[in-house]
This record gives sequence, structure tokens and C-alpha cells, in this order.
Amino acid sequence: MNLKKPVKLLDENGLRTDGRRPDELRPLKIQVGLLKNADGSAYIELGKNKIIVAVYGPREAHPRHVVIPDRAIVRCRYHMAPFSVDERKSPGFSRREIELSKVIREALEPAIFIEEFPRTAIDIFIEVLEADGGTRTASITAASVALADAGIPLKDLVTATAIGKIEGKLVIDLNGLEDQYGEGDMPIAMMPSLGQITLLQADGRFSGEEFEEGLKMAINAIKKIYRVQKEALKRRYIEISKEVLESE
Amino acid sequence: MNLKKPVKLLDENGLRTDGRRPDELRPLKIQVGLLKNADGSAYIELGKNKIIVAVYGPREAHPRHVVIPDRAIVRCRYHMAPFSVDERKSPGFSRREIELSKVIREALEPAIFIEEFPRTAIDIFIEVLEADGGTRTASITAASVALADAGIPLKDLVTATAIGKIEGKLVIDLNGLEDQYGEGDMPIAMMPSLGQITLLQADGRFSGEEFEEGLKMAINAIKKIYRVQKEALKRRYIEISKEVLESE
Amino acid sequence: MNLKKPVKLLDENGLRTDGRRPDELRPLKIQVGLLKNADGSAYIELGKNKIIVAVYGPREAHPRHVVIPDRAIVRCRYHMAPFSVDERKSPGFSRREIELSKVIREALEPAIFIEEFPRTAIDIFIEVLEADGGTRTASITAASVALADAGIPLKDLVTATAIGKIEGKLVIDLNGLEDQYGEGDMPIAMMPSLGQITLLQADGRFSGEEFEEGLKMAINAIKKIYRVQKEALKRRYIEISKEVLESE
Amino acid sequence: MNDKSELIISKIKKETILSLLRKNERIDNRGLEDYRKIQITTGLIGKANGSAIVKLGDTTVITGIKIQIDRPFPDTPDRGIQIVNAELIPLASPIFEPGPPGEDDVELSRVVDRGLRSAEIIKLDELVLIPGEKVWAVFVDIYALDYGGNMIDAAALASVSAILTTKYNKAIVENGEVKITDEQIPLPIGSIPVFVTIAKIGDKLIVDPSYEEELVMDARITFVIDENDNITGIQKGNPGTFTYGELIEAKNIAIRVSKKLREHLPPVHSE
Amino acid sequence: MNDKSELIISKIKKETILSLLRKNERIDNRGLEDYRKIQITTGLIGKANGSAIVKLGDTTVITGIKIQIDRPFPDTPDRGIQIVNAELIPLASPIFEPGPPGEDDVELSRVVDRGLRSAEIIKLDELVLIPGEKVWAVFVDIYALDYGGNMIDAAALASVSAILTTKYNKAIVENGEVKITDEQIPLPIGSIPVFVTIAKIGDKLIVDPSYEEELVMDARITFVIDENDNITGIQKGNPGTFTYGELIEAKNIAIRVSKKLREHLPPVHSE
Amino acid sequence: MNDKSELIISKIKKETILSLLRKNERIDNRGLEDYRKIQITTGLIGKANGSAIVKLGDTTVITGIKIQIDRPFPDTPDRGIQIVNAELIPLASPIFEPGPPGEDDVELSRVVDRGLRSAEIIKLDELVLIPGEKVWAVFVDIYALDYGGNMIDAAALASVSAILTTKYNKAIVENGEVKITDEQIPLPIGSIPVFVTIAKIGDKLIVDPSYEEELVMDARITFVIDENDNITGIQKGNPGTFTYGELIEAKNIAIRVSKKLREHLPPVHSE
Repeated sequence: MNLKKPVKLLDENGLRTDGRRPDELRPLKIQVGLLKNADGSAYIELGKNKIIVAVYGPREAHPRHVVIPDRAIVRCRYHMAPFSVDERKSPGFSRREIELSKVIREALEPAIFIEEFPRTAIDIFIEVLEADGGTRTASITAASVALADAGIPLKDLVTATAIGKIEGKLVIDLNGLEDQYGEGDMPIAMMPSLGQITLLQADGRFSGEEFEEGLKMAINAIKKIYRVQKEALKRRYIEISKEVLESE
Repeated sequence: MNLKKPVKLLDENGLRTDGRRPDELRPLKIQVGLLKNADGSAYIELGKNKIIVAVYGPREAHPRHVVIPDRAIVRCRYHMAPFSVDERKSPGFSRREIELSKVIREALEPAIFIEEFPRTAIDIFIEVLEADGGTRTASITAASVALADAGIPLKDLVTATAIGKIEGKLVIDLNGLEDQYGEGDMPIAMMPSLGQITLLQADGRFSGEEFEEGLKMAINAIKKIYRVQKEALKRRYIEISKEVLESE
Repeated sequence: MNLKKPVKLLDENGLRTDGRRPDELRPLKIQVGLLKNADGSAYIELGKNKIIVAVYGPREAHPRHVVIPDRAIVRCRYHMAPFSVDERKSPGFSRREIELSKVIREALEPAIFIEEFPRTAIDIFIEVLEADGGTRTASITAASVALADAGIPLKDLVTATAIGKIEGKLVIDLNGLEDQYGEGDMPIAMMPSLGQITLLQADGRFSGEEFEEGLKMAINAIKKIYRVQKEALKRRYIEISKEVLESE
Repeated sequence: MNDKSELIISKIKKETILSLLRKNERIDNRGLEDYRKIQITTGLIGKANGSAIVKLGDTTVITGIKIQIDRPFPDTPDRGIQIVNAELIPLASPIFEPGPPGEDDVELSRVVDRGLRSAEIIKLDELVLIPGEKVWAVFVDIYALDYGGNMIDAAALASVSAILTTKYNKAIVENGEVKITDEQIPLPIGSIPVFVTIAKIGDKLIVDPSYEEELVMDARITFVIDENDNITGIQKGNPGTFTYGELIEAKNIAIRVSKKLREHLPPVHSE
Repeated sequence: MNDKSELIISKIKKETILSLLRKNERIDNRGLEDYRKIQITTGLIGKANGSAIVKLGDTTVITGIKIQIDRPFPDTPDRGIQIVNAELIPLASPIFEPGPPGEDDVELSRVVDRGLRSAEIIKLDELVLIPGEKVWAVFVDIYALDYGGNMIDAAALASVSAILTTKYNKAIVENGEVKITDEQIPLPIGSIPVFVTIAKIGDKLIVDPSYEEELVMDARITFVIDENDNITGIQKGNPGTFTYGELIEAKNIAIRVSKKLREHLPPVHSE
Repeated sequence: MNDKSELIISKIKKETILSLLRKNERIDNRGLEDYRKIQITTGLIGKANGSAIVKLGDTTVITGIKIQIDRPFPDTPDRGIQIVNAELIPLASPIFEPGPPGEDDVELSRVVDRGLRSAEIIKLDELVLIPGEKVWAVFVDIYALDYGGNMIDAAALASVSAILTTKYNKAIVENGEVKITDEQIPLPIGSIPVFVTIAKIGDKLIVDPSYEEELVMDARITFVIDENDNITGIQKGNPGTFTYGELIEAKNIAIRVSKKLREHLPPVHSE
């Protein structure tokens, strides 16, 4: 945030270092159900980000003292592979990963009908294979799809992106360079159909007006991502249907 | 103990670096019941030492395997805040803190009627906010008051101080400088009315006679501290009585 | 393995740095039952290696979730004392010690009638007091004797040694120097009477023929070690018998 | 605070809180945008470079600052170091368990750290002695002493107050050698952030939730506000949600309330 | 994988596996010496110096390589550093538990490390920049993504493939200073090991056990084989046993099978 | 040894110990001030600079000493380093649990460390090679092998014996460079401490409690005594108490007994 910028983040045409317009998302690809062991899984590529998510559950919760009698517990483990970043990361959990595991869990839990699965655990495992800005929001986007793939009833998908501020201008979906040298970063997750925001963080500096405008931009972008999520799930259902038909 | 002394610890008038006589305690202040959540609490200032103690219990003991069928278990956690000492201390528990947690617990437990509270736990949490020599003894003095404040029946208060040796002479209640550059340190805790000594440690070098004389000096000083403890508890009871009366 | 050799490991007479022939074991001494608390124990000296093994069990297994309803669990903890090696080792468990604890356990477990002791634990504690090449195999040799001393019914003893390759030639029972500068190391454990191999590892480089020849050499050496194990146990039984007779 | 929701709050009390709120009233008679009583004591800890104890209603928290010379991080050779560490110790509440810092401690540390850092309250680029070699490291250690709700705001108040009143020995560099002088100087201060936490209970937004209110709240959101009404940090917490409208309202409340809260801070470079 | 034996495999399936094996058949129609379908993708991870995802039947594993300048170990001042770290993360299977690496992770790391090291696939003595001061450190990080049996061979295939396709920036030493250039070069490669794991079920030896086969196997043994049919590593696992004859047979199978397995590897210094 | 009190000792045995003590007799026929049989073997561990195995009745403990060059602690640039580490490993008793060192291990390490340090048995100021840069570090590692009571005295005997018989390679400093020579020299020895532990059972004070006596004792106290009958360390343990009179008596016993105990130590600079 406070470092000297090595480059201009917006060029004279208002385009970003990767050629995007301010309100343009990076290329996005979601693949559902690629893991065999997990009850649900998803793989997301957002720009250079590559993240895999597995969901297990609802399943027996242990150790016993974590069991909650009238609902499921949701657990989340966000981890970055050592080779996912520029400088090799130590394989253990950093404080950043511990915080993000918590906020991602809190962003997803509102979408889950946890009261339907008392005394069980729903485990969400996120492994970032390559990181380039926006891993927490891409993880949320992928994880809600994996939850759906696991057959867990959801109030809505959860869809996430980030608003950033570069060269004094609001942009959507910061990449790694923009995240590092920009003036602000505001990740947002929401249940798009319900209009409920489930995650909001920010650092950097935003005026009150920028905050309002940024939120609106994010909500627009989230609608686009939501479509990609739903299409990925549809492809998966067709795939499964075929398998079922073929096996008959 | 073995370091070169930067200063003379006793001046030509037999006074110490902080102006005290050899048998003189540092200014002592005890405040009881200042924490709302704890079942009992105490804050002690002894010279520059500032320590806060919370007592929880008797309460349900868990995990289960620690439960003792015919008495309460007493647990103690002595910790120094990173900013309490000259060089910032790492926030985790050092080996010193682990040992002191044990000896403080063993100094307090003899005063508690643990058989009256089978299958429960009594937890003593000590946080040293500023340290200047004698934190273990000040912690014991404060903790026994906090136990009383928690309404836990005690055989007696436990009162503690240290005998030191500087410039070949016995003194009471070492401060940090004397602790670092003195020739000996002997912390002592006792139940004053019962004449029972519950903690005794020493390092440095004492002759047999010095040991005997030091113990006597300590017992004298402990009587003075004992009065301060009782006065602090009395003030607290008056306070509570007032509150009760006012609320009626 | 890959380091420059400071010395020739085989001299012109085909003798090794410690004067041994290629197929010659180091001096071997096994002492049984020297520990009072352990249910079974053994001390082994193999060359400069000095290792002590204690066996506890079959005994109640806890925590509960490790219990297996139809057999005993076998646990093993191989540890090297900090002073056992040239450079002081940190006292905690290294990754090497964790792996060796596992392979040693898997080398011993096939010899134990674990089905006879459902819901119990058999604990094997190995402390290497001095190490000079071959501690894992010497540990296995000693541990199986300690298991027998504990009165645990065994299908056979487990006996172990290592084949090495120095100056292109196969030798038995590598010492520390040969281990460090040789071209290959292949530890082997077996139940000699049953002809069952329970541990096999290798690193370095062996041809297929060397592998076969090495295995044969190892099996020969293992027979010699097996005799020493049985003699040690016999001495212990005579000792116990005497004690029993004397106590009557 | 994962376990907080499990703690028993009597059904009657819960009902009381909710039905009062429907009338825009709170159980302790506060207005919806009122903070509880705030008491800030600075400079208590002689061995710390700065310190502050904050009482915010029934919540008490202490921050101590230690400053020492350290090697800069390799990727920021020309900046000092700021490290924030917060611990929710079991002394402060039966809901805090012994053991190494958990996710609540880590979140608290990181939220306070980011809020201070975005505002640049400590001008880290002025804390360099020899670039790439020696810089000042500022350790901000936060300990909960009594937990009565709204830890973030109390911790932030304590940390900002401690930073504003910190003194340390000036160092000078002569011929590539660092010399510590006797002169006591304050930290170089940039903009000063104020943290405002708002809880959502039903459809109401309230400022500075007490512990009882936290037990019934759906979600919370913290805004960090600077002197010019800019937002220099946000952290939403708890598995509840906000609508767009609620967020705009919360932001406006936070900016409004931040001005009153700011009055409690000690003057810059005071003792 | 300590717990694996505890996992339930239906009695019928177990019987099926065993009775098929008596006829030298396997439940998935493979021959006894057949590997499952192998699929290797290299170069997926842009921020890694090398990477490979291997699918071996239902097992998926990723290896990423990072290379950076480090200080050599004191006892090997004139050699680069090779560090292998494998993690069986709970994402990959319900039998892997969260928490720090356990003995299975450690065994896997060490077996792969030794197999690579004995073959000298990475010529560590060519990775020295300033002896005793600066060398290249090669980090080989292995993560299980989906566990369907025979982790060792899959992890080794991924690691070897990643190493063979690794590129890093050439560094030159001028006047005792290390300078990183823009030229991308491959790692210096020695001999290339192939890991072949054989399971013993009853009196049968089978190659590349699936997870179901692992649940009924008595013992497993891994041979590491180089281009010249030399053995550069062995690791026996599980509390089962082998006879002398079985080991000779297993060794012969491993050498035989290694040739076919080797064909799947990417060409040296490919991308 | 936290759990020790939970261990079952038969009621009859407990009664026997107590009723014998009333007659000033002990269950193993010792006098109240008698140590159990002591056997000290030094120099067993060839790779250690010093070592000693002590058998004290049914208690067996080993201490090994390693000496190596290290950087001094910043606050003591002109002193060598002494580090004592004791572990009550589960090999030695069913009451010792696996896992990282607990409070009993830590207390034992620290009590032995302080007792050695106060006596200055190792003259640390003579172990400096280059002040502030390089000093000798002496590692004293203590392992329980068989636990039969009175670990402190056994551990201290082993440690003192190992220190007194330690040899290490003399180093010389030439032009600011440290050179290790082949000459083997002993450690510089100051005064030699002896640890005497006394248990209180009922109103009796007994020396060197066995494990069974520990199970019924109320409290224990250890005195560290030097050659001139000075006390160089005290550690009271267990949640029992002593009166002033009992402490004076215990001190006198300790001084008396220390003389006999001292005779078991190896001569200074012996091998």
C-alpha cells in the first residue's frame, strides 16, 4: 500500500497494466466436481489465480466438544502452497491465513442452512496453488460452488470480488500488482439474489463517496461472476446426468 | 548474580539505591475486586511492580481427565506482558514463566480447602504489567487476596517477600537492580497466622547463619504485608456492603 | 553419501577403517532387564553405538480414540540424546527420528501377537545414548529382546543389520564413517527362524546383483546376531530364576 | 469469540434487549449511537515506551509499546517496523481459553494493525537509521484485562492512545554507527484513526455493542475513520449479513460517531 | 496412513479383490504389473520455477519447485540445497487429518528426498555461487490433492517431472557479488530415478496399488530405479513381511516396470 | 510429577511407611539421613565431552556434556554459555508422558541450572574466546532412564560428575581467528555444589526420598551446599508446608549430609 510504485497502474487511455478497463474482470474459469474424494469440489482460475476447494460434509463432527446440538459447525482452512507466491512461503499457517480462514468461513456460513444438519461438521478446504491478488474473494466464489456440488442446501451462492483504488480511481478485481501498489483494497462477498453482503473488508483510504460507488461497482461485477458460477454448476449437473444415464 | 556491578548497592549510610533501609519494604498498594468477569481479583503495586491477578472458580474442570474426584485442582498461569521489562519479551511462555507458574501454585494451594470442592478447578491467572524485582512474591501476595475475594475458603492468606544479599548484607524485598547485581535472592511465602512456609527458593550464596537470620527478617516483613492484604480486603468488603445496601 | 571421502574405507588388504573384514560384525553386547520400571528392557552396544530400550505394556491405551477393539496398538518412539552425536543435536524430535520411529515400529509389529491383547497399547521407547552408524538396526535388535523380556508373546525375535557398499564392495554392518562416506546403505530386519523380512530400506546405488548378494550377506549376519539375542535372554532367565529361588 | 454464541443468555434478557431495540432503546439506557463511558489512562507502565489502559464500559484493555532497533524486512529496507500483537487472555473472561493465540486473537491483531497502518499513524519511513540495516521497530502489544464487549474499539483506542504518548531515545548515525542519545522524542505521527464498531441486531444498527448485545447480534462491522472522514479500514465480522442500504447507513453513523470518539484521545505528543 | 487399516472396506469387496487375485486378476481389470492411467501436466503454476500435476488413477498430486539463493549448510559449503516437503492435506481425503505434518507426511517427504538425492537428479555441486556463502536452494513442495492410493509413486513422478522442467534465472558472480541475470536456465540434471511401489496381498505381488488394494495389502515396498537398472532407493512400509524370494521377485518386477513408467516423464529440460 | 499423587499406593504400604517413621525407621531400613546406594560411572559416552550415569537406589539418570563455540548472549558478551536441559522421558517411568517438556522437566532443568550457576562450578568468564563474538557454550543434557524417586539429587550428581570429568579441545585465538587445537583440556572449575533433597512426611524430615516415600510425602525441599557449608540454592516443592523450625533443621541436615554425599564425586579433572 505504502510502497513506491515501480510503474504507472493506469495508462493515458485509462487502461490497467494488464490492459483491462477499470470495471473489467479478469478472465474467469470455474470447474466443478473435479475431485473424487471430496463431497464437493471446485477449481477456479481468475487471471493468474489458481485455487482448488474441497468440501466434506455434513459429516460426523469430532472431537466431540465441537459438536453443536442444533446446527452444523462450519470449518474452513485457507492455505497457500509454498510455490504459489513470488517468494517461497513457509508451509505452515501464517497469521494472514488464520484470519482469512475465519473471514471466509463467516462469508459462507450465512448461505448454508446449518440448522438442517445438527451435530455435524461441514469442512471447507481451500488450497491456493497460484496467487495473484484476490485469492480470498476467488476462494469464496469457488467454495460456494463446491458447497453446492456437495449437495448442501444453500440459501444462495456466495459471490465475491474486490474493489480497489489505483491512481485515485476505483477499479474492480485488483490483480497482484495493483493490490501491492494501489491506494486501497475492499473485498466484498454477497448472496446476489438475496442482496445480502456477507463479507466486507477494506484497507487503504476511501472517501465516503468512493465507498458507496465502490459497493455499487462490486455488486455489478458480482452479478457477472454469479452467472459463471451457475453455468459451471449447470455443466456439472449435465455431466452427472449423462453419467447416470450411461450407467443405466 | 555474577555480573559486574555498575553501582554501589549500599551507600555509606547503609541506604539502598532507592533510599531504603535494609529492612524496609517498597511502597505497597493492593486493590481488590477491580475486575468484573473474574470471580475474584487483585491488583498489586510494589515499588515499580504492577501485577494483576484474576481467580476463576471453583468451576467445572475440563478437559475431563484433569478432574480429581475428591478435591479441586488448582491451576496457575504466571505471565509477563512483553512491555513489562527492559527488553521486549516474546509473548509466549518462557521456561522461567512455566517454573514460576508451578511454584506459585504450590505456594498457594496449601492455603485452600481444596477438599471442599471436589471435581472442580480453581484457576489463578497472573499478568505482570510491569516488573522490577520480586514479581513472584508480589504475585503470591496478590493472588491469595484474589482467592479470598472470590469467596474461596482459605486456611490463611499467603504472604510473600524476598530476602536478598547486597554488599554482603541481608536486605528485604530486592528491587530489580539489587536482584540483578546482588549476591543472593531468597523468595519466601508463608501463611502468617499459621507460621507455615509454603514457598522457599534461593540462589546466590548464603551462610547457614544468614539463612536463619534472613528467614527471621522475612517473617517480620511478611507480617507488615499481611496487614496491607487484610486492609485491602476490608476495604473491599465495606465497598460491597455499601453496594448491597444501596441496591436494596 | 555424496561427500568427498577424507580416507580410504578399504585398505590394500581389504580391511576396513576399524580393521574389520567386509563380512565382519562389530563387537556386540546385549544386556536384558536392566531397567526396573519398564516391563521389559534391553541395552545394546554395537561398536560405539549405545542404545537403551524400554517396553511398557500391554497396558491400558489412552487417549481412548487410539484404542483398537480387536488388537493391541504398537507405538514406538526412537530418540537420540543430544550428546549422542558429533554435533549436539537439538533435544526435540527431528524428521529423521519421526520416520525411524515409524519404520522401527513396522519392523517389530509383525513379530507380536497383537490380536491377543485387544484394546491395549504396547509402547517401545528407544533412547540412543551414543550413535555411530546403524542405530536403527541396533534399536530393532534390542527392542525385540526388550519385548521378549516384557513377556509379550512373539512369533520370533526380530534381528537387524545393514549392508553397505564401500569402494564398490559390499560390507556388513556399516560404522558411522562408512555410513557417511560409503556408496550405499541398506538396513534389513527379519524374523530369522521364519525367514520373514520386516524392514528393508536403501539409499545409495546398488545393482540388481548387489542387491541379491547383499540380502544374502545380511541374512548370514543376522543369524549371528540372533544367537547373541538368545544368549542375552537366556542369561536373563537364569538371573530371574535365581532371584525367584533365592526369594523362596 | 467463536464460542460466544454458545454461552447462555437468559431468554428473558434476550427478549428484553430486542423489544427495547424495537423502541430504539438499549438495555443500559444508551442511545443507539452512544458509546459507553470511556476512560483512558496513559503512561502507567514505566518500562514501556508508551502505554494506555482503556476502560470502555465493562471492557478493560491495556496496550504497551516497546521500541527497539532491528533489521528492516528485506522487501522494505527504507521503512521502520510495526508489529501488533493482541491476546485475549483467560484472565479477562471465562470465554477466553488458555493456549496459543487463536483465530480471534489473530483477527484482532491484524484488524488493529491494518487500521493503524492504512492511516500511517506511525510514519514508518521516518524510522530508518541505516537503510537496509537498522531501523526502529515499534511493538504494539495489546492485552485484554476484562472483557465486556467491543474489543476492537477498546483495543484500538488503547493502541492509538499509547502511540500518541510514546517517547523513545533519539538515535543518531555517525560514520555508519548508531548512537543512542538521552533525548526523549515522540513518534512521528501521520493521520490518527478512530475505530467505530457497529452491531446489527434484527434491523437495527447500534454503536459499541456490550457483551450482552454481542450475544444477540447478527453481525458486526468496524469502520476505521481518519480526521477527514475517510475510511481507512473496514472489517465485517460474525456470520450475519448486511444489505447495501445498511452498509451505507453504518458508514454514515461511523463517520458521525468518530468525531465524538476522537475527543477522548490524548493530544498528540502529550505524555 | 496409520488410520487407513481402520477404514471400513466392505467384506464383499475385500473377498472380491482376493479371489480375483488368486486368478491373477485385479478388481479394475489391470494386469498385476500394470500402472493405472498416468497423466502429467507440467508448467501450470506460473509463479513456481517448475511444477507438475500428476494423475495416477484416482490419485492427484502437485509438486511445485521454488529456487532461491540461500546460505549453504555448514557441513556442505560447496553444495546447493535440496529440501523436499510433502503434505497429505485433508483436502485430499477424509483419512488425512488437519494439523502439523504427521509421520506419514514425514515418511513421504523423506523417501522422495532420498530417492532424488541418491540418484543425484539435481546436481547439487553445480548450484554453488560463492562456496560457503551463497548457493541455490531448491525447494520441492508436494501436495496431495486427491488420494486414491500409491502416494509415493505419484509424488515422485510429479517431483521428477517438475524438476526436469524447472527454469530459473542464471546468476553470475562478479567481484564476489552475485548478480541475477534475465537468462532462464534449466537445473543441472544427473540421473533420473523412477519410483515403483509394489504391494503384497496374500502371496501376490502387484504394482501400483489402488486405495482399495492398499486397504487389504499386507505390506508394500518401493524400489527407486535409475536408467541403468540400478537401485537407488528402497522403502518397505506397513507391518507386513516379505520373504527373500519375494524381495528378489519384487526387485525384478520393479526394474521391468520402471522402463515403461519412465516413458511418461517429460524430456529433460523441456518446458 | 503432577500426577504422582494420583498413583495408587496401597493403603497398607502407606500405613507401614508412616508407622515405621514414627519409630524413626524407613521401609528400606535406611536411617533418616541416609542416601540410598550411589553408583557413578563417568566417561561412558565417547561422543560427549563429558558424561556420567548415576544410579541412586532405583533411580538412574544420565548427563552428557557437549561443548561448542557459539555467540555469547548480548547482555553477557564476556561470559561463556551454560545451558541445562532435563527430560523426564516416558522410557523412565509410566508416570512420565510423551510430548514436549512439561512443568516438571522445566523445573528440574532450572533448579539444576541455578544450583550449578550460583556455585559457579563452570567458570563461565574463563570460556571467552573473542568477547562479544565467540565463547564456549556448555550444554548439560540430563535424561532420566529409570525413575525411583529423588530426581533432583540424582540429576545434579550426574551433572556435577559429568562436568568435573569433561574434556574439550583447547582453542587459541590468533589474529582474531579461532583455531581448535588437539590438546584436550578440562573445564575451569569453581566451587562444587552438592544437592540434598529432604522430604517431610508427617513431622519427620528424611533425606533422599524413594518413589514410595514421595507418594506419601507432604513437601520436599532441596538445599544446594558448597564446600564451605554455604547454601547456593534452595527449591521447595509440592503443595505442603514447613515451619521455621523445620527449615532450620532441614538446613542443618543438608549441610551435615552434603559432606558424605560429596565423597562420591569424581576428583576434579579426573577422567
